[in-house]
Amino acid sequence: MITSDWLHPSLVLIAGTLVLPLLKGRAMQAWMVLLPLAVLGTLWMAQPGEHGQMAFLGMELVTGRVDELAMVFGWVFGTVLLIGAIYALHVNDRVQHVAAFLYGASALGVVFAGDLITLYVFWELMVITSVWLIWRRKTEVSFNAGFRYLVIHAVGGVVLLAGIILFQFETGTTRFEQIDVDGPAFWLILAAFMINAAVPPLHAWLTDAYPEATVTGAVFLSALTTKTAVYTLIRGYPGTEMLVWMGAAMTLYGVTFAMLSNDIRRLLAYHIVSQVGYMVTGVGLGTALALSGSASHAFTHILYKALLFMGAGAVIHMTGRSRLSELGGLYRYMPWTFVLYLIGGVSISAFPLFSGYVSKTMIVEAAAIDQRAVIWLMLVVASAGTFLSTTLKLPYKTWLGGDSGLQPREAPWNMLLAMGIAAALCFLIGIFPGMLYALLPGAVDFNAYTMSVFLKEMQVLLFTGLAFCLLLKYVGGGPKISLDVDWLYRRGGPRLVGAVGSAIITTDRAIRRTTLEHLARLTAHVEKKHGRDGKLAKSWPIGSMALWTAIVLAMLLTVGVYRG
Amino acid sequence: MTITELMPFSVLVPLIASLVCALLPGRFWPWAVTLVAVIVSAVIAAFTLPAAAQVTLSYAFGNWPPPIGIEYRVDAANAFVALLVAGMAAVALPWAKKSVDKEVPERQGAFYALFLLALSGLLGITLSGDAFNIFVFLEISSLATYGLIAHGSDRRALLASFRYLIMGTVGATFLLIGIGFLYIMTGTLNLADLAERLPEVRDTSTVRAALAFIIVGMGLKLAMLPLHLWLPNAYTYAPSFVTVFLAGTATKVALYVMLRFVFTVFAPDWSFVVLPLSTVLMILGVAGMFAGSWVAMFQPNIKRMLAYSSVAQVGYMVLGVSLVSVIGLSAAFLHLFNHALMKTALFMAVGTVIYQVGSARLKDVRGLGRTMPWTLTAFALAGLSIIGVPLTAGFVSKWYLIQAALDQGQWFLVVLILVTSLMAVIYIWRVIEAAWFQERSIKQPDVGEAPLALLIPTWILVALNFYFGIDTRLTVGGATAAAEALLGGGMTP
Amino acid sequence: MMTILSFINYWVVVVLMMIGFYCVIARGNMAKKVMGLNLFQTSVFILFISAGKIVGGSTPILREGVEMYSNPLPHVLILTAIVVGVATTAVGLALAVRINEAYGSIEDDHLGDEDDGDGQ
Amino acid sequence: MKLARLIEYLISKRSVLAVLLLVSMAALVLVDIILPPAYTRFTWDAIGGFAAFFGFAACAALIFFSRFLGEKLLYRDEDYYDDHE
Repeated sequence: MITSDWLHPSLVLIAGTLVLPLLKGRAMQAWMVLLPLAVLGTLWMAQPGEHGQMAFLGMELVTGRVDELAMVFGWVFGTVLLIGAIYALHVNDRVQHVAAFLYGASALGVVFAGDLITLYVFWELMVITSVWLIWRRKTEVSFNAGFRYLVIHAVGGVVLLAGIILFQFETGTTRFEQIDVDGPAFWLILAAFMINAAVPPLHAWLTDAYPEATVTGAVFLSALTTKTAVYTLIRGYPGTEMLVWMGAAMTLYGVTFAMLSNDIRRLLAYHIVSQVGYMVTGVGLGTALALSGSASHAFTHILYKALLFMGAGAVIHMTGRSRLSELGGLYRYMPWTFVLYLIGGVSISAFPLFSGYVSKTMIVEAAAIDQRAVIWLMLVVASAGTFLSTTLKLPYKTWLGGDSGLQPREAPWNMLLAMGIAAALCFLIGIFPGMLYALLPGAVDFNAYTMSVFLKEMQVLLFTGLAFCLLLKYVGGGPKISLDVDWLYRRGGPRLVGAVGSAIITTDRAIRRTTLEHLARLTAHVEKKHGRDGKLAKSWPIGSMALWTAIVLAMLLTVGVYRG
Repeated sequence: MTITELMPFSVLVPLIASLVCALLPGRFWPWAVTLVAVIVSAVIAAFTLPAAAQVTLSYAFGNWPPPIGIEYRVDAANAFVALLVAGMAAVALPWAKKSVDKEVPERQGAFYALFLLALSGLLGITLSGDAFNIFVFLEISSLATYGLIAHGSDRRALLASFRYLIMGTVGATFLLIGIGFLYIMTGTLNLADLAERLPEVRDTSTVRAALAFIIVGMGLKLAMLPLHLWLPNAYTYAPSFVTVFLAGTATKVALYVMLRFVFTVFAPDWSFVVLPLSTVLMILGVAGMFAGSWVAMFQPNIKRMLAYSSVAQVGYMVLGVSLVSVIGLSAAFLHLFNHALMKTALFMAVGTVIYQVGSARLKDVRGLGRTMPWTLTAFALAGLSIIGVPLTAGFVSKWYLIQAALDQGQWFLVVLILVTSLMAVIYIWRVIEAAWFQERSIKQPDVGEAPLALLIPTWILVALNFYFGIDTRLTVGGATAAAEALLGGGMTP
Repeated sequence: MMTILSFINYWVVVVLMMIGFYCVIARGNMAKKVMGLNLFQTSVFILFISAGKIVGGSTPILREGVEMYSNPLPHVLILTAIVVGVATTAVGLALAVRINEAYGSIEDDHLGDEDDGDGQ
Repeated sequence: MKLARLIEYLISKRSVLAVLLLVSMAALVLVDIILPPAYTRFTWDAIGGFAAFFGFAACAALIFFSRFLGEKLLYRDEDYYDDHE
C-alpha cells in the first residue's frame, strides 16, 4: 500500500489511531488534531493515478485510485475529520475517538478503492466502526438503535457482496467503474449503495440511529456514510433514470418527515435524507453539470450538515435536552452557538453568499436544462421545506420562541472553534465558489451568481419565510414521535412473527400430539414384538447414530449395487 | 539423506517419542519431549510439501519394492494435509502447557504419549500409500483419541468418549470391509496399484459396495451429516487442548482419506457415475451447513456451539467435493486448511476462557470483554474468519467455493452459502454480545486477563487467519496442487 | 442352491455382521454394545481370511511336495486387525468401567438425559 | 455576552426589520416582473414573481400536509416503542 509517491491516507489514519489509546490528556488532544492534519498532508502529496496494487485471489486489487472525483471526497472527509476531532476534544472516551478515526479511515478507503473488493472491505469496516459512535452514548435506546443500524447494514453488506460476486462472475473483473451489466449484479450493487445513501424506503436506519448517537459521533456519522454512498453512486450509476425520480422523492420525503420531528437531531437527520436526494437526482440526471452538482453538493453538504449537527449537539451537550417542545429562549445563553448554527442554516437553505447556494443551484439548473419540469418543481418545494424547518422552525423553537426556563452556559471553546471553522468554510465557498469548482472533475461551466438564479432563489426563500411567519400557529409539533418505515421491523415485523409464531406453535402442538399418539402406539407395538429387551425405539444415542450409519450405507448400497 | 528418506520420520519420531513420553514422570519433561518431537515432525512435513509438489515421493519400507512391500507415497495432496496436521500440532503445543496442567494435573506422561500416538496415527494415514496401513493408523489415532477425550474433567467426557469409540470403530470397520472387497477383487492393497488394477473389475457390484462402505466409514470419521452425532459431545467434554488439536486435524484427515479413495483409487469419472455421489454429497453438505449452523445458534455452551459449527464447516468442504472440479476440490482443500486455522484459534480462545473462568457457558462469559479483552478480541477476530469476512482466511475459501458453484451454474448454492454465513454471524455475535454488552453478575467471580503463554499462540493463529486471508499464494497454490494431484490431471474442470 | 452354498463363507460373514450391528444399535448395555462391536469386527476378519483360502491349498508354510498354498497375506493382515480389535475392546470396556464408577450404571439409555443442558 | 445583547437589540427592533424585509421582497418581485426572463425553458419562467408565489404555496402546503399526515397517520406517543424493546 505504500510506494514512494503514494501513502494511503487510510493507512496513515489507522496507524495513527493505533497510537491513540496509549495517550492521555493534552497529548491525546494534540494527537487528535494532528492526525486529520496528517491525512490532509497525505492528500496534498497524492499523485493522480493508480497506486497500491495487490494480487488477491487471482484478481488485481487497486487500493489507491486517485482521480479528481475521489480527491473531492478525500478533501472534504479530511476536513470534516479535523473539524469533528476539534469538536470532540473535550470528550474523554477513547473508544469513541478510535471508532471515529477508524470510521473516517474506512470512508477514505472506500473513496480511494479502485476495485469492488477493496471497496467492500472498507464498506464493512465503516459499519463496524461507526456503530460504536451510537453505542457509546450508553443508553438502552441507543444500544437498540445501534443494533438495528448494525443489522440493516449487515444485510446491506451481504447484498453488496452477492452483487460483487455476480459482477465478477459476469464481467470477469472487479474494477469499480460504471456498473454496466444487466441482471441481478446491477440491481444488487445498486440496492446496497441505496441502503447506505438512505434512499426511502431503505432510509430508516439513518433517522432511527443518528439522533441516538453521541453528541460528537453524530457529526462524523452525518458526514461520512451517506456521502460515501453518493460517491459510489456517482462512480457506478451515473445517468440511471430511476435515480432521478427516487432522488426527487427523497427530497420531499425528507422535508415532510422533518416537519413532523420533535427531536432536533432527528429533524436534521431527515434533512440528510432530503439533501442526499438532491445528489441522487444529480446522479440520475447524469449530465456533466448534474454530476458536478452532486459532487459539489456532497462537499458543501458535509460541511454545513456537520455545522448543524454540531450546533444541535452543543445544545444537547449543554442542556441535556433534545426535544423542540422542551427548548426555547436560549439565545441569551448560547448566542454564539445560535449565530453559528444560523450560518449552517442559511447554507443548507442555499442563501446566496453561502455554500449551499453554489452547489444546489447547480443540480436544480441541470434539471432545468434537461427540461424536467416536475423534477424541478419538486426540488424547489424541497428547498422551501429545507429553509422552513432547519433555518426557521428549529432555531425559532430552540433559541427564540417561548422561554423554557433553561439557563445553560455557552458551549465550550473547542465546540465553538470547530463550528467556527465549519461556518467560515461555508461562507468562503459561498463567496469564492471557484475554489470548489476547481476541485471538481472536468471544467465546470456554471455560474451561480447570475441575476436569474439569484432572483428565483431569493423569492422562494423569502416568501417561504413569509408563509412561516403567517402560518406559525399551524406548524406541527409537540411531544410526539412519528412513525416511519422502521415501524415495519420494530413493531410490524415482531407482530407478524408473533402471529405466525403462535400459529406455528398451535399447529406444532397439534401435530406433535397426534404424532406422539401414533408413536406411542407404534412403540407399544414394537415392544410387544421385541419383548422386554426390544429397545430399538429407545436406545439413544449410540443406537440412533449407528442407525443413521446403517441408513446411509443402505442408501448408497441399494443405489450402487442393485441399480448399477 | 534425501527428503524421501527423511519423510517417514515425521511419523516415526512422534511414535517413538510417545514410548519415551509414557515413561517420563512429572509435568515438564513429557511436554518438552512432545514439543521437540512435534517440531521435528512439522519441520520434516514442511520440507516434504515443496518436494512432493514437484514429483511424487515414494519410500519403500525395508527395501521391499511396492506393491509387495509397504510404501509411503506422497504427492501434493498428502503433503498438504500432513503439513497441516503437524503444523497445527506444533502451534497448539505451546498453548497446551498451561491448559493441560490445569485440566489434566496427573499422569501427564500418559496423556502426552496418547497425544503423540494420535498425531503419528494421523500423519501415518496421510503419508501411507497402502490401504491396510491406512486402516491400522486410523485405529491407532482413534484409540489414542478416545483415551484423550476420556481425560476430560466432566464425567460426561467418558460417555462421549465411549460413544465416539463405538461409532469410530464402526466407521473404521466399514473402511476395512471396503478395503477387504477391493483386496478380494484385485489382490493388492497398494493404492497406486489398486488404481491400476481396478478398471478391469470395476463393473462389479463388489467394487461398488466397497466404495459405498468406504464413503460411509469415512463419512463417520468426518462427521458428515447425519453421521456427525458423536462429534459435539466429544469436542465439548474433551480437555480443551484435545479439542483444539482434534478440531484442526482429525476430521480433515478423514476427509483426505475419503478423497484419496474416491478420486485416486476409483477414478472420479467412475465413482461419481456409479453412485449418485455428486447429488448425495451435495445434499449432505448443504444439510450439514444448515443443520450445523442452525443448532449452533442455540447452544448455551460455546464449545458445543463451535463443535456444531464444525459440522457446518465440514458441510462446506463436502459441498466443494461434490462439485467434482479442480476449483471445487481446491475450495474443499482450502477450507480444510483455513477451517483448521480458524477453528483452532476459536477453540484456543474458548480454552483460555475455560482456563480462567472454568466454564465455557455463554452466561459465564458475560462481561468478560472488559476483563479479558485480549482473549475475547481474539475470539471475535477468529469469528470474523468463520463468518467469512474479507481479509480473513475464511473469506478466501468461501470465495473459491462460490466460484466453483458459479462455475457449475449452481446459483442457489451461492445463496445458501451466504445465508449460512449470516447464521455464523448470529452465533458468533451471541458470544460478542455476552462478552461486551452484558454485565457480569455479582455472584460470578472477577477474573483477569489470561497468561501470555495462552494468549500468544492464540494470537499467532489469529494473525495467521489474517495473513492467509491476504496473502493467498501459499494456501491457494497448495490447495490447487493438492486438487490437481487427486484429480490426476485427467479430469477437465 | 449351489451358489448359495458355495458362498457359505460370505453368508456367515453377513449374518454375523448383522447380529453384531444389531447389538450395537439395539442393546443399551455398554458391555453388550462392545461385544456386538467385537462380533461385527470378527465377521470382517472372517471375510478377509476366507478370501485368502484356496480350495485344496495348504497352510502357507514352505514344505517339500506342496505346491498350492493359501494366500498368507490376509492372515498377516488379520493378525494385525485382531490386535487392533482387542485394543478397541479393551479401551471400550475400560471406559465402561469408568462410566460405571462415575454414573453407577452402564445402561446407555439411562445416561443420556442426566445432567443435560450445558457442559463444563 | 455582547453578542446576546446585539441579538436582543435586533429582536426589539423586529417590526423595523419586518418592514425592511417586506420592502425588499416587494422589490425582488418587481425586479423579476420588469426584467425580461433569461430563459424560457419552462412556461413559468416567463411569469414574473412565479418563484415567490410558488415558494409561499409550497411552504403552506408542506405545513398543512405534514400536519395532516402526522395527526391522521403517523403521530404516536413518545413511549410508543418502549414497551416492546
